[in-house]
Parts: sequence; C-alpha cells; structure tokens
Amino acid sequence: MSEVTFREAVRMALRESMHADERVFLMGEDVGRYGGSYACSMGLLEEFGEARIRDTPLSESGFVGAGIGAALVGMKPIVEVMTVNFSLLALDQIINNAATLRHMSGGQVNVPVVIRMSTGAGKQLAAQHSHSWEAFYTHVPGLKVLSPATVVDARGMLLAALDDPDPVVIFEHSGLYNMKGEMPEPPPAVDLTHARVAREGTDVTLITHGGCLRRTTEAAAALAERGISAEVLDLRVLRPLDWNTVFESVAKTHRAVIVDEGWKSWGFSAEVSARIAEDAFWMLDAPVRRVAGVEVPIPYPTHLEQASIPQTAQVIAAALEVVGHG
Amino acid sequence: MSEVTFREAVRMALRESMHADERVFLMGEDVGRYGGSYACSMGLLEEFGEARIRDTPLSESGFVGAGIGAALVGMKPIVEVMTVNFSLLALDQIINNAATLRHMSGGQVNVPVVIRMSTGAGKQLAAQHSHSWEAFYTHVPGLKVLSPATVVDARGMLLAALDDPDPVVIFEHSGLYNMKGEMPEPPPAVDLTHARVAREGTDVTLITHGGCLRRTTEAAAALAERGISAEVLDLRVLRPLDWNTVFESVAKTHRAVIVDEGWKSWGFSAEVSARIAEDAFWMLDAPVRRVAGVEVPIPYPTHLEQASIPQTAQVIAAALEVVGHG
Amino acid sequence: MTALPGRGHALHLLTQMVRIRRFEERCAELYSAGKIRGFLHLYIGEEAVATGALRALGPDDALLCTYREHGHALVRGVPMNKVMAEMFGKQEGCSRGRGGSMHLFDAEHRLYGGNAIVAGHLPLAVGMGLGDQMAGRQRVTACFFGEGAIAEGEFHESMNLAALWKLPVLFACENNGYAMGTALARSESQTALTVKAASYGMPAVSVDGMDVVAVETETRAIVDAIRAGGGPAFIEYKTYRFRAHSMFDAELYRDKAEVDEHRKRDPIPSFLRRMIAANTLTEEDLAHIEAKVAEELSEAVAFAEAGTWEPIEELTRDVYTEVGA
Amino acid sequence: MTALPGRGHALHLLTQMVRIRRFEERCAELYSAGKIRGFLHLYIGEEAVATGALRALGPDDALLCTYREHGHALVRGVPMNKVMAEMFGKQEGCSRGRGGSMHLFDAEHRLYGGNAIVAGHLPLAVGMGLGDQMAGRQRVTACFFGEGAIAEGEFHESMNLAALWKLPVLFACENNGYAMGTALARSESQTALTVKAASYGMPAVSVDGMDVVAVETETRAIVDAIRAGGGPAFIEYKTYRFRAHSMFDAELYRDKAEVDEHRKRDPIPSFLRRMIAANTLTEEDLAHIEAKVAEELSEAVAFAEAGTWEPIEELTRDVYTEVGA
Ligand SMILES: Cc1ncc(C[n+]2csc(CCOP(=O)(O)OP(=O)(O)O)c2C)c(N)n1
Ligand SMILES: Cc1ncc(C[n+]2csc(CCOP(=O)(O)OP(=O)(O)O)c2C)c(N)n1
Ligand SMILES: [Mg+2]
Ligand SMILES: [Mg+2]
Repeated sequence: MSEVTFREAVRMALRESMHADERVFLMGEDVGRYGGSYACSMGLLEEFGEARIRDTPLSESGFVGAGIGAALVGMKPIVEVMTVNFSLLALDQIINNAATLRHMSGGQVNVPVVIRMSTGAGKQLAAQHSHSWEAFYTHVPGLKVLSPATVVDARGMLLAALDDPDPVVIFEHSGLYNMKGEMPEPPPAVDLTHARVAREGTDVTLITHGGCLRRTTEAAAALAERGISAEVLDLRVLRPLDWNTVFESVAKTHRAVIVDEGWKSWGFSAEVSARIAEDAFWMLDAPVRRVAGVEVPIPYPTHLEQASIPQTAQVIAAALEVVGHG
Repeated sequence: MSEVTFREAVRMALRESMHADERVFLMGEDVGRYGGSYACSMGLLEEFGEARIRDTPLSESGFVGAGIGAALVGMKPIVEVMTVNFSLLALDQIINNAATLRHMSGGQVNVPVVIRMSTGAGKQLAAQHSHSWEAFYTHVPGLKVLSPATVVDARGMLLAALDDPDPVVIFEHSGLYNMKGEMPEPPPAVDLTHARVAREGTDVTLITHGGCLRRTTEAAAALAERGISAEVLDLRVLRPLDWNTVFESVAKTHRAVIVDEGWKSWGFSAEVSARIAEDAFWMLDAPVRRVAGVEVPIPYPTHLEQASIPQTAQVIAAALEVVGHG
Repeated sequence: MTALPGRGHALHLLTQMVRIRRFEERCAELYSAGKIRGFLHLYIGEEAVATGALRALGPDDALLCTYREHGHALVRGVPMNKVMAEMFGKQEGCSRGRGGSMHLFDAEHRLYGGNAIVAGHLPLAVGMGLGDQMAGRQRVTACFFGEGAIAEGEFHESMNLAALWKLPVLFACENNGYAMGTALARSESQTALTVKAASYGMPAVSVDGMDVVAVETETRAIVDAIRAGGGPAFIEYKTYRFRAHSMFDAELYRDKAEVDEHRKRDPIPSFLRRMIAANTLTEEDLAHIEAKVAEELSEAVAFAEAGTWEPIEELTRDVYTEVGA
Repeated sequence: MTALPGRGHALHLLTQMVRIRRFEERCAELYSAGKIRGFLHLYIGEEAVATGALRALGPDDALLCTYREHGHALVRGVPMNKVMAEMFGKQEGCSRGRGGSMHLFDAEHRLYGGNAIVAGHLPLAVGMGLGDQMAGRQRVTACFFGEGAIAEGEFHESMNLAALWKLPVLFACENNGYAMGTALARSESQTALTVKAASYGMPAVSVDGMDVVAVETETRAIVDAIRAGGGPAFIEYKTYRFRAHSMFDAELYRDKAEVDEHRKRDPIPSFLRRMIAANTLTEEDLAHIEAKVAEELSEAVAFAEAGTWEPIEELTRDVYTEVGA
C-alpha cells in the first residue's frame, strides 16, 4: 500500500501498458516534451521515445481521427485531448467514425481507441476551459464512457479501457490530479461494469462520479451527524451504466439525489433521474433531486465559478429535502 | 387559407425576411445554385443574388463561425447546415462562440444568428446521415432550440428566430418537407415561448415535437377509438422549454409518455422525463414512459431503420401501459 | 504520352471500367424500381480513376473512399454479388446490408468504406498509415476523396499530420469539378490543387482522370515512391461526373452542353479507340466483355433479390463488440 | 531598412511597449500573490507586434486576439484600470470580471476578445469581414493568432473563405516559435508560413516581429491594401516569448540558452538603442515613460483592488439577452 496522486496513478497505467504491449502509444498535444498539460505523461518521452509518446500539432479532429485509424489497423492508441472543451473539434470523428464504424460495416471492424480528456471547473479557467460535457458522450451508442474518481480507478480503468475492443472515452476531472489516495500493492485490476458503493447508507442514495465524489461524501458525513444515513454511489462507468446497483440502492433508501457538475438540463444527471423515476418509480418515497451545474458559461472569478457548480451544502440540502427534513 | 408544404413555408419565411430586412442573408452548402439540399431555397438565388443567397464551400466550422461573426457586426445571418449529422463539425463554433460570447464578455455583444439544420431518419440514408441530435443543442445555455412540426411554425418560427437577439438553432425534420398543411391568410406570427396543445385529452399526455408529431397524433386517434383520451403536446420550443404547459397537462392527466426520435439514453426525452418526475412527482399516477430511438447507428434498410425510431404502435402501447391497460 | 498497356492488361482495364458502368446503370434502374433507396451517387464518367489507380495498389494496401465508391469496391475485388446485395440492403451484402450504397466495407479486401462525412475519412487514413509505420509494415493507405473535401479543415489537418510524420498515405483527389452543385472555383480561392499539397511540402501530381493509362502510370509512380519510404503524396485526377450528384439533383448548376462536352472524353470509348488504333483491342473484345459483364450483373441482381433481410432482433448487434463472440 | 519614426511617434511606440511589459511583470507578481488566478499567458518579448501592428488600424477596425492579449487590449486603448480589474475578476473589469486574463472584451474599442479556443476566432473574423463587406463598410478586421493555430482546420477553412469572398480581413500570425511546448517544426511539415497563404492565393508577408518599426510599416502597407479592396492578407510576425507559456509551464522543451539568445533581440531596448543612435530619443525619455507607466500601473492595481465582485445573483444574467433591458 502506498500513497499516490491521481496523476501518478494515470502515469502508472500509461507506463505499465506501454511496457506490456508495444501496440500501445500515447498521442496528443504536448504529451511529450511539455510533459502533458496536466503533467500526466511527465518523463515518459525519455522512457519510451517520441514515436510512442507522440506530440501532435493543434488539430484535434486530425489526431483523434488518426487514433481511430491506428486502432483500425491493430494499434492501441491512447489519445489525450487536453480538455473536453476542445473535444468538440473532434466530436465528428468520435461519433461518426469511432462509435459508428463497427455497426455500419456489419461488424467487420472494431475500434480499440482510448480517448482521455480532462473535464470540469475549479481552476478559474473561465468559459472556454471549464465545462463538464460528459453528456455529449454518454448519449452515443458505440462509446464506453468512464469517470474515475479514485487513484485505483485512475490507473485500473485506463488499463481496462485498453483491453476493451471498443472506443472508450475517459474523463479525468482536472481537480483530481493532485488528489492523493492509497494504491494497494500490487495495484488491483478493476472492472468496467459496476458502480461502486462508496459509502453504505439506508436513508437516501447520493449518486455521483468523478470530480463530485469528494463533495458528495463530505455531504454524507455531514448528514450522518444529523442522523441521516446516506449511501453514496460512485458510478465509475457512465456508459453503459450499472443501473442494477442504482436500483438496488434506491430499493433500500427510496430516495435519490444525483450530483453532477454538468449543466443540469439535458445533462448527465437527466438520464439518471429519468431512469430512476421510470424504472424504480414505485420504490420512490420522494421525487429524485439533482444537484447539478448552473446553466451558464462558467465565469472566471472564484465566487462565480463555485456558484456555478455543486457545493457540499447543496447536496446536504437536497438530501434533507428528499428525506423530508427540507 | 391555402395549402402549402413545409418546404414552401420555410421558403416563405426566407423570402419575407430577406425582403423585409436587408441584413438578412442565407448561407450554406448548395443553398444557391443547387437550390438547397432539401430544396428550401430553390429559386431564391435568382431573386436575391449570390451575395445574399451565398453558397459556401464544404467547411461547416468555417461558415457557421462566419455566420456568428457576421451576427456580431449587425447582420442577421441564416446559416443552413445540411444535416445535424454534419453539424458536429461546427459544434465548437456554436457552443464555444455563439452560445458563450455574450455572457463571457459581460453582456457587451449579442449573436443574432439563426442556424437551420435538417434532422431525423426515414429516408434510408444510413448511419452518417440519419440521426436526431437535438439533445446536443438543448443542453447548451445561451442557445434557443426550435423544432417546428407544422407549416405555420416552419414559417413563423424562422421569422421569430430572426427577431431574436440570441443564437437560435432550428431543427427541420427531413421527413416533414413534403408535408402539406393549411397556411392562414395572412400567415400568423408565432411565439417562441409556448408549447402547443395539439389535441386535448384527459387520460394521458403524449409529449412530442417535430418529426414525431404525426405518429403521436395518430396514436392519440387510435387511443380514442379504445376510449382513451390522450392529450398531445407539441413542444415546439425545445429550449427554453415551456414546462408550465407540460405540468398543466400532467396535472390533468396524471400520466405522460414522451415521444422523441433521438437515442433514448441521455437524449432529448431524458430531461423531459426527469423534470416531470421531479417537479410533478405527486401528480403522477404512473411512471413516465419514453418512446425514443433505439441506441444504434441507424442502418440503411427500411425495416431496420423503422425499427430504430418510434412507431405509432409503440406510442399506443406505452400510453396503454401508463393508463394501466398495458 | 505514357506507354500503352499490353493486351491482357488492356482487357483488364476495359473490363473493370465496363463493369462499373453497367453496374451503375443498372443501379439507376433499380433505384427507379425502388429496389435501391437512400442516396445513390453514381461514378459514371469517372471509372478510369478507380480502375487505373487501384491497379497501383497491392492487396495489402488499404483503401478508403467516399460515398461514391461502387467502382472502387468492384475493382478492389469485392464480388459484385455482395456489392449489389448491399445496395439492396440485404444481409448478404458486403456490410451486412446496413450500409447501403454509401458504406461499402470489406475488411478482407481492406476496403474501409464507403464514408459519407465529406473529408471525415482522411484522419482515419492518416492513422492507418501511422499504425503501419509504427508496426514497420510496408503497406500503403490510399484515401480517395472529392475536390470538395479540400475546403474542409480535416483535409488540412490530415495533410499536415501525414507530411509531418512522413506516413505512407496516398491522398487521392477525384476532382470532378463539382461538389454537389458547387463548382471548384466557387469553393476554393486557389483552384490549382497541387499548390495545396506544396504548402505541406508534399509531392503532388495532377493527371488526366479520363485517361485510364495515365491514371495507372502516375499512380504507380507515386505509390511506389510512398512505399519506398518517401512519405505521403497527393494526386489529383481531373475527371467529370456525367450524372447528377445523387438521385435528388435537378442539375440546375450546369448546362447540358457542358456535360455533353465532357462526354466526349468518356474514358471507356476513348480508351477503346486508342487500343484499337494500337491494334491491342478490337470491337469484339468489347462485345465479349459486355456479354460477360451482363452475365455477372444479372447474377448479382438475382443474388441480391434472393438475399434476406437481417432480422430485426439483430438490430443492435455490433454496436459493441460481443466479447467472446 | 524601413524609415525611422519621428519623435512623437517613437515616444508612442516606446510607451506602449513599456506599458505592456510593466503591466505583465506586475501581473506575474500579482499571480504569485493570488490576486490573479486561472491561466495567465504573458506577452513579454512580443510587445513590438501588438504595438506596431495596432497603429496600422483605425478605431473602426475590429480586433480579435488569443488568450495572450493583454498587450493588444492596452495598445487598443482599453484603459489599464479596466484591464487590471478584469485580471482580478472584478466587475469593473472590461468583461465585467467574467472573462479574466483570457477573455478581454471591449466592444466600444472593437476588441472582440480574448479567445481561448485556438483558431476558434478565425471564423468569427471571416464573418465580421463578410458583414462589413455586405454592408458596404470600409472597415478591416484584424485577427491575431499564434503559429500553433495554423495546424487547426479552422485556419484553413477561414483562409479559404476570406480569400474566396475577398473579405477585408487581416490574418495576423504571431509566430513565437512555440505552441506551448511544441516547436513549429514539430507541428508543421512546412515551416515557411507564407507558403500556406499562397495556397489560397492570398498575399502574404513575413516580418521581424522584434522590430516595432518594421511591424508597423509592413502592417500598414498590408492593411491599406486590404482597405483599398484588395481582399484578405496574411502577415507573419517572427517573434519569441521570453516567459513560460503560462504560469504552469516547466519549460522543459527549450534551453535557457535559447531564451537568452532571443533576449538579445528584446524589442524594447533594441528600439530604444536605434532611436538613441538616430538622436530621436534619449535615456531620459525612457525614464520619464517608466515613471508615467509606473503611476498608471499603480493606479490600475489600486483600481482593481478597490473593485467589487459581481453579485452571485447576477451569475446567469446575459446568458440570454434580456429583451427590453
Ligand atoms: C461534412 C459534410 N458536409 C456536407 C455533406 C453533404 N455532401 C455530400 S457529398 C457533397 C459534395 C462533395 O463533393 P466532392 O467532395 O467534390 O465529391 P463528389 O461528390 O464530387 O464526388 C456534399 C456537400 C456531407 N456528406 N458531409
Ligand atoms: C482548440 C484548442 N486546443 C488546445 C488548446 C490548449 N492550448 C492553449 S494555448 C496552446 C498553444 C497555442 O500556441 P500558439 O497558437 O502558437 O500561440 P502562443 O500561445 O504561442 O501565443 C494550446 C495547445 C486550446 N486552448 N484550444
Ligand atoms: Mg466533386
Ligand atoms: Mg506560438
């Protein structure tokens, strides 16, 4: 057991996979000489050389598409898009090609590309660098979408994604890179099929993932002090989502709050809310609530930025509301 | 009162607006010489000349962005993107620029651009030409999103969009262009704030828009024969959505089915379902149901294509289920 | 003027061009008959390009095309039966019927579509070249696209990546003068397309796409250079489409006279005339080919007619890879 | 060598460069002090570009920049107070504090950002030029971007549209040699950037971006040609950034020696030396300017410090235009 940062956990997975399989390579803007915009690949250029730690020009559509193409001929590319904000430039490639080629060709090809991107607010980077657009990806059949919230998942999910025959998009919340966590020895493999019960509880289910897990567990702790037992689900895999675990928890608690940094309307949280109310309707003792991003291009100053994204106090308030202490 | 096609109604609005305001112009791939890929602008080049009926090269990001720029200097551009499938190439411009500039600049600028695009399946155009991605746009604060389902709205909403100071995206379902409908004389102005009760009913609310309205009203008629009184809502404006009308209807019927051609998960229908179950929970006598697109890149053959999108029978079945005759 | 091919070679070229022509003429009829639906983009007039160019590729080389790719699929060796069944949407088709005219795939023949987002396949070609380069394989990836694609950012990003990394990719531009109704001069400020390649330091050549011999010769030279490690190259085939863009095109943007003018350059009769003049082929050869093609074609139509629909239960199969399947 | 400016003119140029330099040095300190947050991209070393180039624009001309735009905003005439307040995120800032360093806007001065999607503002510039052209206005739109942006498809699409439609747009490339840690030769297969413009048939010129006089002269010539109806043009300013890309950059990708070498070309001392040699300016002029700038700067910092936070209740104001507001 050792303590590592989320960033180091990502780097562990990069190194392990590159050592284990020569088809694996990393490409993206400034992954090499610069060390990665969030320093995830720092030092790897020296270790693996510039063919496999491949700096790309600024051309998101081009190099993401190139990752897809390389996957078509048997490589296992890890493409880093600096942030989800820039990924719109590559969305055509990801949706119309990566997610589509297998089905459209009648199953003749598969596309084992892994696309990593940072997401989220909290660094005062303003309206073109701070958004959480997971929903653009979870909407797309053919893609798998991951959102690691722990160091174990940061490492393990990247390795599992590389073993997956289909395109996988991994969201790394930029606020997590410096977070420290325990990494068991040897580091464990993880699955891409289950949500994780991060904390058990009986009164209300708090459902979240990625960058919102910390505030959600904080909220659960605060609720415990008030005698409310909150169960916290870390969804981990956003698509395909492990609905069973969600329904099992709601069957127990009869109440659910979803915490997600993305804009509320038509956001990631919408489907979770809808599905619970549709398929677990008779289990619910109160309407589902969402604590989600305010619908605004996120502004620069910290007070406005924080006001744009879920806060612990809001999670507590929503939980209190659904358990009837509102 | 005269009968016109949906296509003619769009063309009426194009002509009227170009005559009324010289700042209005149309630009897009093949809107001029070719007459528009769905022939909406046929004949307009001759009438208005090539500066105002402006053929563009294939460069969605470039010309959509140019529309945004022209709006910034006081023009009222109507940008036609052939289909929503290609609009991913312009999504960065639409989200990171059009939807963002006003807020990010502290309210100094506004972006009165209108972006029209066709959407939807039904023409056997396969996996890169058939999708319904309204949800990518409804998720974005700063945008208004319209989905006309009638000839009156096809004309009126385009004119209203041009009067709007903010960016407006209009989805025209490709299956509607040949549809005929009555156009009152003089053609009426329409608002961009209200959903429309397309058919009154008391037992269940069927909520839809655009290309799904026809099958939904067919379903309502079939339900009537079985003694079930279905109210049909044509949402018209997808963002900002007229929740009041939705809630009022559900308050009456206590049951709701949403019909939308987009992929179900994280699709347009998700927010509608979530919001009803959250904010009208205590009014519901049954869980909300969605009849939505199957999560698959839409295939070419008609039997598979039709199996991918909502059918009248499925709407009827869902309505029967929620009223308890399932 | 390039050297004329010998008889066997010439027969091959003529046969392929006739196969494409007759196949597509029949497709147009089948479209009217409602057997083929959706978009149908005919290659009629442009047959010399796929025919000549694909001879320069080996079976291991990869091929990516646009939605106007019936010719490429046929020349590449995808059986006409499977192509026609695909046009019908039958599961015996080369993409299990799911793709139709715009999405002919055949991984065995290394045909990677049939891509219908203009320029969307160029980044894929770059990546395929990259994969081959990294794995030390000698293969070439040939990517065909129309001149309309040159205005898309993807063209630019792909050219730059390929040139920067010296990838074994052929950028094969089928310049038929129009993107739907938009003439080249209305879509590019610089219509000399090889100048575009020069701005990436990429070798470029322009060739008469109506001359199958020139197409083959020039393509072979450029593909050989790529295979020898010379990095990517750009080739422009100047051609013309005789038919409408698709079946929904009123052709308001050009005169019949212009089309007629270009028909004089029809690659099939001009090739035949030249070969006859050189005593390589005879009118009887053509008659013989026509007969064989007619047979192949009626068999293909029968095959497609007899084909079956993919069961609706299989609609969502292959959205993801079934592991263990 | 271009003609030297007279004293008033030279004082102006020197003052602007010093304003930018001191402003940004202070910003770096304020960043360490936690007063400025987020990304901060310094223009230090590149001041001659904005200073010289913007003199060639009239007040009606529009200006679009990247996230490295403090210099442009100051030279353009946005009061330093408002720029500094924006850096702090105060509502007295030129974008009401919402944009910060990367999004300086001032519609009154026709400054349209502060854009932080690389190359994302190029299509906007095209559209602004188009709007002006259609409305018959004589204005020019100047769009600044880094050499890194040239690899993006948006650059290509924008160049083509502007050239095709002969729009009054200046494409102003600030080539500082690096895009974050990526040297030009690692991002472009063809590093002679004017060749890119040629592939659109667009006039192009490359100028020493460390020489404020050359920058002004060349920009003026090219802007005048645009204004005269000559259509768009491309200008490359060869410059260098002395500081890190942003405050989060370990600068692993270049040697200190390389930076030191370029510091010898520092546009401020070199301009001053030249003017002193020509007897136009004196060391005292510089001292005087420094004093005035120091005053302006401390006032700006005080203004920013005294500024107020936009109330949280106004967070969603201006997502949409409040009609009637
Ligand atoms: C990104 C995108 N935009 C628009 C279209 C619609 N479209 C299909 S083909 C075409 C013209 C393409 O012309 P060109 O590249 O010259 O190929 P050609 O059809 O002439 O073979 C257009 C505009 C598309 N399929 N993809
Ligand atoms: C589309 C996009 N991709 C990536 C980034 C991250 N990024 C910000 S600045 C930059 C380098 C840009 O270099 P250049 O254009 O040369 O401008 P410079 O910073 O040197 O002034 C990168 C990669 C971004 N902001 N936008
Ligand atoms: Mg063409
Ligand atoms: Mg640079």
